[in-house]
Amino acid sequence: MRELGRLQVVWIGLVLAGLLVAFAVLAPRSFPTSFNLLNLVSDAAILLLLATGMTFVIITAGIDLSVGGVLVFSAVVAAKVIEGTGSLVLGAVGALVTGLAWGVVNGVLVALGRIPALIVTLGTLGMSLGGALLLTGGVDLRAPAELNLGLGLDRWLGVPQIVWICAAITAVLALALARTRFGRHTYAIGSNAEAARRGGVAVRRHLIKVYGLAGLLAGLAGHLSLAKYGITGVSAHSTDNLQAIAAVVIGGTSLFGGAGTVAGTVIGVFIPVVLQNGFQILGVRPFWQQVVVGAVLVAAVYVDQWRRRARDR
Amino acid sequence: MRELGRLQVVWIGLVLAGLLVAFAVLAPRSFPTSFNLLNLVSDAAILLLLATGMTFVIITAGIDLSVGGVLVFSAVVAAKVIEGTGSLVLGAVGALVTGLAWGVVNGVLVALGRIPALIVTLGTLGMSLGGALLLTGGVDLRAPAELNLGLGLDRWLGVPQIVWICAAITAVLALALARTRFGRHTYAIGSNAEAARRGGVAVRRHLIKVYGLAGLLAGLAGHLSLAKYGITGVSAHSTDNLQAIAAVVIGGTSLFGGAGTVAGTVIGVFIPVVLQNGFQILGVRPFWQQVVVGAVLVAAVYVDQWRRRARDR
Amino acid sequence: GQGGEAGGDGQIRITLVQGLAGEEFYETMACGARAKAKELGVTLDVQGPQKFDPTLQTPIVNSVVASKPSAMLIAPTDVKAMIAPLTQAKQQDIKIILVDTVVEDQSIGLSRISTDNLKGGAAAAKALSEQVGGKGKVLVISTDPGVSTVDARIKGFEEEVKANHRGIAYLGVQYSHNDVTEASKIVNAALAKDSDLAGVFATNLNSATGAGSALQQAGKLGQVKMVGFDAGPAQVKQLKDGVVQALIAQLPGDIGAKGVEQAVAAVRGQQVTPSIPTDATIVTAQNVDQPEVQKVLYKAGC
Amino acid sequence: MAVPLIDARGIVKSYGQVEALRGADFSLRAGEVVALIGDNGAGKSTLAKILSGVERPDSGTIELDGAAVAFGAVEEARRAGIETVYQDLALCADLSPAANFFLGRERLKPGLLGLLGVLDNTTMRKETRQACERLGVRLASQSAPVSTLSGGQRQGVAVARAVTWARRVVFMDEPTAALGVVQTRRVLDLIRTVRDSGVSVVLISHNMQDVMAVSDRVEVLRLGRRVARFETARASMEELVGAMTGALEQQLESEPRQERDA
Amino acid sequence: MAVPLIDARGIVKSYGQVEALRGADFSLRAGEVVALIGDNGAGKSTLAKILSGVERPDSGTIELDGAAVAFGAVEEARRAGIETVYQDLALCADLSPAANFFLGRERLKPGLLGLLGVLDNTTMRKETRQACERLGVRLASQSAPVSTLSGGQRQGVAVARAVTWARRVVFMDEPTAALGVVQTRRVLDLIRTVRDSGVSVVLISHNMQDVMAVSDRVEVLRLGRRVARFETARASMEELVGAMTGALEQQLESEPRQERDA
Ligand SMILES: Nc1ncnc2c1ncn2[C@@H]1O[C@H](COP(=O)(O)OP(=O)(O)OP(=O)(O)O)[C@@H](O)[C@H]1O
Ligand SMILES: Nc1ncnc2c1ncn2[C@@H]1O[C@H](COP(=O)(O)OP(=O)(O)OP(=O)(O)O)[C@@H](O)[C@H]1O
Ligand SMILES: [Mg+2]
Ligand SMILES: [Mg+2]
Repeated sequence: MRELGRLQVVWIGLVLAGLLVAFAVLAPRSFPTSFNLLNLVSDAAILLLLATGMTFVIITAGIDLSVGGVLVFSAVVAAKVIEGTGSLVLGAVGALVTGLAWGVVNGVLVALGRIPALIVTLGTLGMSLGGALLLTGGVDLRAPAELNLGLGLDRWLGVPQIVWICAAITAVLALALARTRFGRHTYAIGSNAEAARRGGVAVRRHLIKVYGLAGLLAGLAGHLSLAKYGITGVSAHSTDNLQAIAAVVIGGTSLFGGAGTVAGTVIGVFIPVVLQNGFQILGVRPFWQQVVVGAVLVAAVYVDQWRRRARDR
Repeated sequence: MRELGRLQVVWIGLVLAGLLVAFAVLAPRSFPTSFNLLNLVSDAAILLLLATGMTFVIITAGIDLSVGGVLVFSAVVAAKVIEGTGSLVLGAVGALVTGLAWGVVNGVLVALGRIPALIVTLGTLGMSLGGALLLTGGVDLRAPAELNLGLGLDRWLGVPQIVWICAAITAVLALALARTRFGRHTYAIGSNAEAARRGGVAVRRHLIKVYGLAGLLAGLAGHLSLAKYGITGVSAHSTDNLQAIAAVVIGGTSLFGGAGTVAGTVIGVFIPVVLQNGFQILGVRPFWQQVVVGAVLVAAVYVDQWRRRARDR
Repeated sequence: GQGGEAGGDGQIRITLVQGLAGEEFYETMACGARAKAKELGVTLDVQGPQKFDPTLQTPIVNSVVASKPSAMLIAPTDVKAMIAPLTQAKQQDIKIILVDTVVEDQSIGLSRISTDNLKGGAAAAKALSEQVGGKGKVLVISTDPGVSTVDARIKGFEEEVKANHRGIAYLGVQYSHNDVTEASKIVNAALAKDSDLAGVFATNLNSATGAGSALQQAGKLGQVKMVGFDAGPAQVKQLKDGVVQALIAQLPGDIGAKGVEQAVAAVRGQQVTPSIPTDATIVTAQNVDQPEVQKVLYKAGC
Repeated sequence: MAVPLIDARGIVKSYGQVEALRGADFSLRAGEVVALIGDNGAGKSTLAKILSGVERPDSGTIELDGAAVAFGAVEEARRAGIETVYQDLALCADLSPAANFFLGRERLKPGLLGLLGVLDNTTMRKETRQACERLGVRLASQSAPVSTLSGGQRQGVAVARAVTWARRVVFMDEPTAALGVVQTRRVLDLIRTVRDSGVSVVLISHNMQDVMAVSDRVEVLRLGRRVARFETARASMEELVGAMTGALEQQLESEPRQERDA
Repeated sequence: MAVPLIDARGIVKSYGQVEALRGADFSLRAGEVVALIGDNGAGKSTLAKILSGVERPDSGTIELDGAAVAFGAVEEARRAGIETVYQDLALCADLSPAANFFLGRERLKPGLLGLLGVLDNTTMRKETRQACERLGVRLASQSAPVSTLSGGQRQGVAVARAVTWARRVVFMDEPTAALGVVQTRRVLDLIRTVRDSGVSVVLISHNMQDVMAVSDRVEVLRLGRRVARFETARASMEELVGAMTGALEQQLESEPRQERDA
């Protein structure tokens, strides 16, 4: 599968390259500018974290609908901690721990409770969003200026720090999935959980780790989102889960588990983002954008799929 | 599986019964009134149509994210047709045909294009919603009074006609799934598409029919929603897909296909609705409601799952 | 489509970034802006996010800035979060006009044409109080918590009720997640709980629609008074059908037109007006046909 | 007898870089039992799948009754009366044995209900039980899904299904691999009965005793090519094994060509 | 020799209404090859799964080296040195043969990378290829997923895996069902080699020749109960078949009890 995975990433990557070239030709003075591309990457960076976590979860044949809620909850915790203690570091730690905790709750309910992941994470989505609203009283909290103007704006070699952080983490996790025992067990569980169990893989413990990882990444995403946008965004993340899942699937990961790559997910994150950015620059009207993005999305995956007709699910 | 399915429906049904009893005890004068229960059923009726179509789709191991968009698009077509022709019947026909057409597009792309159902229906969701916005210019169309005050309000034996329609269709489809060749092939494809193909089931044609059915039901839902609410609701149905999927999964249908019942889905539709209604009547505050509904949902499915530990995914 | 690359040759290009694409308020604003742009012979593009949210609006602002229009009309979705992307826009020499909402940084926005949702909420409270005769239980149905414009309406409503309408028992807010079915369920449960419910303030169209449907089913239409927000064709129909008894109208078309005027003036180096406040009007079945009220109703489909 | 029932020539099938078949030939006459043997990975299952219309060959010709066919879909092969017991069985694990047995050929209730597509489960269950019992396979419950059956029970269902529906040819890809002693004997008997009723049987098996016991002819596949053909009566077990492993390759390589061209 | 390596008594296991095991006994001494035979659905696979810790019995006792154990998890059985070739193979179809071979026991790179959990794929592939070749199973590609292997190749991987890792006992549930003639011979040889190295083997098979050829003892399961035990040297094939089918049931029913109690 990993061989196939690699091949597939090449194909869907070509689709993305094609889109980039097309927009560069259509809008040579606006689209392929470093200003625009950098903004594009920086807007996609946080979603990338969520989608990377989601890749692991989906490869185990699971799903995590709670990421948006966990993100918001973690951002709220970070904002509260910073407000309370004045320490940015403690705020970040708070967000990470919170995210991890939610992830572990998901993992425990899925692995030990044997409840379908969709239900578990739908439940924790409601709980985390509701919890965030309870903590804030329904009003967005704001990040302190040090965070918003510091981590949120700082650049390194001209690229925002947030992008560096997300890129580094994604790269590490891509390697972890492809080359380590942790990744191997992730594939094994998604491919055949019973065979993995019989082979001595600690399936339950591993699932808890995978959902914990997804939660941890959502927590980090919450902190970074707080830094970048300066607010907790309690109403803004209800479609994050679908966006992340779509990115993972566009990237060639099967919803039935056992196959997929982080590299594919990266491309899957950028295809919709590039489409939207390109169409906005071309001045396509919003309603048409929805239609065209939908159509191009299907076409892009079709081009990819078309190369590997032979394979059935 | 059908044996197991039946057993499972009993269990999750008991959970629902337990909830009903609990709320009746806690709020004896408000909850178990015919006024409240009838309203509850009437609000859930349209979602029931979507969830029933979704049950078929998910049993084939597919998914349909486009239902909300198709619903809105069909409602818009119905409103336009009625406005143009003055005929309510033509409006209904327009909605049904539109829904069917979207469903068939989904089916063709999934079955012949071999594109993952999630991507296909995410694409058609965007296309149908964007299309509806284009048709209306982003401004909700209103249903003519004959429709809104006729089909939308009429009752038969004290129960709204819309409820009768939805209940009848659900019952027919429940039987079709359990007892006919169409249903048998639906299970077979979800259980092992390759085995079904080798067994001579026309897998592609059947998939097109199943997605077509889901689209048709969404089209009908659009017409009924137009009648009931008097408005096309272009911005109001973005979470319909997740609600329908959740209902199906709560009802015991596996996202991996091959197993499930419509009866389970009916219960799955009502559990969240009853929870929300009950907690609101008990005066639980809105943010707490989200938290508690999430928690009780997980618990309800856990109770159900707990009975059949033995079975793995 | 070609407009995206046509800048710089004297042609003025303006982009309107809505707070929420596909909402009647902002679509009416776009209509007003388009009409004025046509009149002044400038190009107008319209963009907008799927949700009223800065994290979704920021990428759009970035794309718009990349396409380098002469001026940008924007309804910022957050007073703070939108400062950073708008500062970037300002650095690219794009003239910025704030419409509907504002940001905290006073240096952003050559002109600010704002609606006061707080006042709108207070007006809703006055109207509802009048409808229910100053006493009884009232409920608010909103979309989602955290949407700042809507939150401001609720805040204005609450403050007005608490300050000036002692006879009214305020039952609090329920959230419909912008879903008509949810709104209908909420009112059903509210009626089951408090059969003597007197009034409802629905902060947006979908909430009013769902609530109206529930009241209709319960046969309580007209008995339970409802006040809605915004005055698009759908809302006016609801008013005329007796689903709602009053509407709070803002002036989105006007705001759009004025925004374009100011933007063109700014690009041409002419005098701009730094601040233009607009007001909220209460529309009822009695006054809806009067010409001055007709003027404030939103126009769809331009 | 002149025209073979199935005549496949030069079948090539690759999966990515793996060449499963490199120009394999195969022929089958009406009413005969042909054993198709070969080492693991020789391409037997792939050939069987191609001849049952499940896979499409990359190149090569297939003639049925002397007329060229291009099996596109399983449906065509089925219509031609060809049934197959696949090595991986190809059962729907979530469905009952009866549902699998009648998959694609469901019995409907008589009258109006039948027109509506309503299934006649009672009849289907009865017939399935009878067909399985003929093989000596007992099913504890008729409605439990196939996933709960033992390996042999599953194979019994698959064999019974293919044999019941075949009108011209049955391909059996290791049909007795999971079967008990008695059941295996019954399947061998059944193969003879089927042959006597005029249906040809292609038996793929690693069990040389079984092959010697029931087949009229043997075709040997090695590395994706037919390397030998035998009349069973005139072949010894050593010869068969030698052909499969390549020990006898040299002498036999040319023989099939001659025979075929003759 | 006094204390059996494994001694299971009165094992009961039901799946819903199906009683797969109704008080089955089984014992195994160190360094012996025991064949476990029985009709389809007799409960052989269920018993093997229970003794490898995959399933939990409803009742009954299992003693390992004379000490009662309650195999909760596969992990425990594995730690006790027990490995199993499952009838349904239990391979991860999406993973390569090497990944399956080393599943749960991955080789890590030396040094820091190893501490980080980085896999040593080169070594794992090499060792897997060697182990499979010892059985005569050739894999066309080392990195293609198991789902692309032929039936026999898959079984080869499963057998090679179990044999490589076992330290005390290997359960082999129909290990040669899909194997070719040569590969089957090699597996039988391997069973002897393994036994000679002191590891006990439990062979579940429907092939009586194989059973007679390699086993020291035979235990017969029928309808979920042990109905007979034989020393292979002193038993005839007819006796075995008779015991399995129940033809010899009467005389033998009491014998195992006596033997066990003795
Ligand atoms: N998971 C399960 N659920 C329900 N019934 C089961 C399950 N597993 C096995 N059974 C039943 O238990 C009985 C014994 O099955 P088992 O697989 O142990 O037989 P076996 O002796 O290995 O047969 P075979 O030779 O065919 O492999 C069978 O009747 C089977 O249907
Ligand atoms: N879907 C597939 N993808 C890739 N390779 C395949 C696929 N199917 C078969 N192969 C390869 O083709 C070759 C022949 O396989 P096939 O299953 O036809 O062998 P076989 O003769 O049936 O062997 P066995 O006796 O082990 O069942 C094998 O090397 C196998 O790995
Ligand atoms: Mg084979
Ligand atoms: Mg078995």
